[in-house]
Amino acid sequence: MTTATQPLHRRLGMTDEEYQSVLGLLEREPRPAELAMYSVMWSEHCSYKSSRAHLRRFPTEAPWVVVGPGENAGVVDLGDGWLAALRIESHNHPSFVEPYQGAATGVGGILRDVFTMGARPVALWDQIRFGPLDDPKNRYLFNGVVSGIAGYGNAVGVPTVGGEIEFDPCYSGNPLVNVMCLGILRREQLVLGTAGAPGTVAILLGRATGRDGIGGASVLASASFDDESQEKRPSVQVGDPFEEKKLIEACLELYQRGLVVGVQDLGAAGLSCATSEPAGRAGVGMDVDLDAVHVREGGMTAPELLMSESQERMMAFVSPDLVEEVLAVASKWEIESAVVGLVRAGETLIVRHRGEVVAEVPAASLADDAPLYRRPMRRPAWIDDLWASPSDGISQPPGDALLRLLDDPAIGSTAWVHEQYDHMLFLNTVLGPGGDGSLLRVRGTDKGLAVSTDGNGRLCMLDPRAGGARLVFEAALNVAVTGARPMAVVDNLNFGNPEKPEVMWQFLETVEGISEACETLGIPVVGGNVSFYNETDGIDIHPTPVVGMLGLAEPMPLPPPRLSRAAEGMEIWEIGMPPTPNLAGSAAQRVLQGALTGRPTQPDAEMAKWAVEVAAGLAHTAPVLHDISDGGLAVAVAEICIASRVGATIEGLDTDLLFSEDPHRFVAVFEPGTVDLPEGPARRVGVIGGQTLTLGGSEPIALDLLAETHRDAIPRRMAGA
Amino acid sequence: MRVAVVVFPGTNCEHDVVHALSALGGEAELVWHRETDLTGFDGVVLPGGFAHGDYLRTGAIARFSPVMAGVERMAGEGRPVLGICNGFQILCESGLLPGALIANRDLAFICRFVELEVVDTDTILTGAAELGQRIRIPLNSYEGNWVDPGRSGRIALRYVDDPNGSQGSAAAVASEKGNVVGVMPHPERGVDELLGSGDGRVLLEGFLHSMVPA
Amino acid sequence: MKVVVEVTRRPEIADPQGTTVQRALHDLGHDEVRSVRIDRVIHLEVDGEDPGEVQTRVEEMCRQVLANPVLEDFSVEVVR
Amino acid sequence: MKVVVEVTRRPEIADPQGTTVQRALHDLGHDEVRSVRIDRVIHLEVDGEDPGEVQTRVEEMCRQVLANPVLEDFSVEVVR
Ligand SMILES: Nc1ncnc2c1ncn2[C@@H]1O[C@H](COP(=O)(O)OP(=O)(O)O)[C@@H](O)[C@H]1O
Ligand SMILES: [Mg+2]
Repeated sequence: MTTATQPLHRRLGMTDEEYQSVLGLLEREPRPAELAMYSVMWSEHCSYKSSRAHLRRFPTEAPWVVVGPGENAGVVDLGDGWLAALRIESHNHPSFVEPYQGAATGVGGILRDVFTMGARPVALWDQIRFGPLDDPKNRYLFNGVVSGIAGYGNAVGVPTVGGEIEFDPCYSGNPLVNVMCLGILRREQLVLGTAGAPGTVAILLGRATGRDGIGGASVLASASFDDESQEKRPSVQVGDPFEEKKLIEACLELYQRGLVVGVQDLGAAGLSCATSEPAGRAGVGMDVDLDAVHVREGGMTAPELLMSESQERMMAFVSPDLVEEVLAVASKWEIESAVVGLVRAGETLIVRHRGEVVAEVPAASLADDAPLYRRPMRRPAWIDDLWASPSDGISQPPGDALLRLLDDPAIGSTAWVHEQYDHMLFLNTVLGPGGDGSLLRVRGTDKGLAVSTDGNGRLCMLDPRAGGARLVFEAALNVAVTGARPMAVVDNLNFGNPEKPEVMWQFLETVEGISEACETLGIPVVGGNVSFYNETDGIDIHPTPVVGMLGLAEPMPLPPPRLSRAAEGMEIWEIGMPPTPNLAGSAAQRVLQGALTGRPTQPDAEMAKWAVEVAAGLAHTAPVLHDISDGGLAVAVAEICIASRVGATIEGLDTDLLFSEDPHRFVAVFEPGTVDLPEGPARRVGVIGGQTLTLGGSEPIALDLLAETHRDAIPRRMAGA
Repeated sequence: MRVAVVVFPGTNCEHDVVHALSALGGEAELVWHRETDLTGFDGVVLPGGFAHGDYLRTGAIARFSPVMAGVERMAGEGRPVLGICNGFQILCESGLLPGALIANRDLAFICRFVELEVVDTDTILTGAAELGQRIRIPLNSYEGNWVDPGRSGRIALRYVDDPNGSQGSAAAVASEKGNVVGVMPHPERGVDELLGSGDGRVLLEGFLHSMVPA
Repeated sequence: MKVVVEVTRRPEIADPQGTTVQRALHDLGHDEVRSVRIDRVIHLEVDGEDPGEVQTRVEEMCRQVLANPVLEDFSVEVVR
Repeated sequence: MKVVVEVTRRPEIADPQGTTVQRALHDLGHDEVRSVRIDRVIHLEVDGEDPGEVQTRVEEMCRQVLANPVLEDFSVEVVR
């Protein structure tokens, strides 16, 4: 896409039609700097031009929603003056180009989205997907991404308390790296991305601006990979967690002292976005002086300054009389700052460089007048073929099947990953990685915040609507088993090339499924992200929505259920919708049969609500609750045995039911008679005891073998074995 | 007993340390690294984190912060000086403790609970513990691998099984007089059973008790 | 044979470490320091007779592991 | 003036980086690699007229901060 002979707008990734609308808008030839601004602001990544129309489908209202989609992060009311800010982002293409820096700057970016709202970021969750680990290239990417998340997250001082890993050949040329961040703030600290009234001063805080990442995130995330992606390499950005840490502390001091009118982070589209969006939101214009911007390298052109995606920068909007105080806070925290703009009446954004006006455009037009595509969509013919060939049953003895599954890197222990992450900082991590939802205490209150992030590309490949809905329900159940009730969702929609009608169909179906499930549970979507063009050489990834669910436990169960609290003599119950032997889209089908066929079991609204309600209640009495997902009941029980270092016996279930992943079910373990189960579907399936796990008819499996298989699933592969 | 908890740019465990010390009845205050005067404090903690981004070498730049003059004075007066994780690294760089900390043997960050054994109770960190006592608290570091070519370090806590290659399996090292101690795992992360362990209390209590009013 | 590989960060790529160290040197009164860039040098002992061949093999190692082609350039010198 | 500082880890000090990289090279079939040591090179731009004087000042920076005497030796070369 970048051969010098092409007109500038094409070289900037803009179509001829889009160029025409710029002409219409300005009623003249755009200047280079203006074209640069429109090209990044109108890129898929920044403008959501292919998805915006459909995202309106999401339910976004609820009495506890303080800020819905549209701002840098969603904000919900936790009561007693506490608010939570949450957001999820993807950094897929940058992570393929340079796994360490791509993942690191992804973390930096999502943190800024959250502390832009006035919140202190308290936790991160990473959802990462790669091709199979037998390929050294995938091991390199996996290792690089995990080190990048660790390198940035640990150093910036925000714990990564959970996440999700999946491996599938469809991610080999296009890994997925999503990161979710949760922040907490007092109501009075809430800040929005507004430029305020005329006279307000714009102060650029943080890292000096350099040529790095010119068109990086926006261009990289808005086109597919092909032989030309080499050319995109020079725009790799390098993160500086140290700078970000100082920026967080400085901004939090600004908020606590009420020194800012508004704040906007600089991410994709850099200064172009951080000036036009806040001005547009406030319905004002702005004078911007590029000569005032503190730069890392000399001789940068106006377009470069406007497009640069240099990391760790924030724009603060400050009333004139407080400018000195704000600059003083910046220098106290040892970050650079510069007064770069002044809000003006009217709605024109005027940018000057070396004394000349280089851009003069309607501020709001960069965001509001972005193209809006209703791309054609078509239901793929192959869906019916897939549905027409149902999944086979499991042929091997359940014990053998279980060991195969526990040895799978997506099911085995995630310790290799999460032990590289500081997941304990701030002393709030009550339930960290290695279980279901994470549970964080809110000190000084009896509240617990639960978060679960769930994705499943294979399920959504077979049935994007049912798949999208089941992810919401699974995430809801994951927070419920910690004692929390679902409150709000953020979503990250990772899809292929939207110019293909089949991909658009998958996208719409997914949005519909997620929306219906949220309506069922009565919870809003408060934010999210769309990542298109996840294709390599024409092959699209599975549709891979990732759902991040926030739940509130009030009071937080003390102690909460833990996988490690099972003990000799306790009973094992399976609670929720009775499973069918359908293995379509399950881990068993993938690992044991290497297949992906059939139609997954459809979700059931009533059962979904019931299971969530019951789990959240039982969490106050049952020592162990564990939702049933990857690997079904068999894996869920095995995980409990491993964590509690005790055996178990599961009676009278045939193998397919042991590994079925049908939704709306969880395992409860408790002393007989200590827990009263509410009306509804619940089955006693076995007992805890001994040092072996026995599944139905098959040979007992020694606990140590279970534990080692589970522990080594990832490490033995990363060792190149 | 007033404890100064020093904050460098990039420090991130300062609030956790204040919380843990306060929970144990201590009086802990944050002190910005530009301060030079620590008079009025009975002891000082250099908490964990990534002071100055750990750039160049961990602790290398932090040791020149103005506050380190006050820290050295305290150490000289025999007052308790405790460095946790990054604080340990800073104390080594500044020469208040022997040796240095290099990358973990396996070149990976390690965040998990580790088991420690008390091998010297004559220090400001281990004074309230028993010789041979086992203590389970979280480790959280990339450069936790202590090397001491001069072999002049006094080991106060040992890893029961060494996670990072540290010389003599050292998890905590004390100065000759025992009033300056660096510990790589995080006692402040072990003061609440709800979060996995309360074993860190005996260490921080020992630290608080080791103080005589200034 | 002894081989010396110098791995240098591409000029257009930011170097936060260098920037931070420069700031520190200024704080220590070394205002004369105008710029700092921190790179790696790798000393290898490699079996082999023919310097040209060793050179080629080490350059391959650089592309594979010793350097990150996205961020860094490298130079290989066979000392003898 | 351009100054190149090489900071080398003392031989008696363990070098996890070097060891790991060597293992990686062996895994890739480069068994001919007998040893790997990874050191730091610092490129400085320093104002000053007299090379000798610049040399002295940079050596002082090394003793102060650029190198850690417990672990490392250093060499300073004024390139000009
Ligand atoms: N990339 C990761 N980083 C940190 N923790 C992870 C990661 N992937 C999985 N985990 C943790 O492992 C546990 C199991 O993950 P997962 O199998 O996705 O849970 P579930 O099956 O309940 O959706 C969760 O606690 C999750 O937080
Ligand atoms: Mg689960």
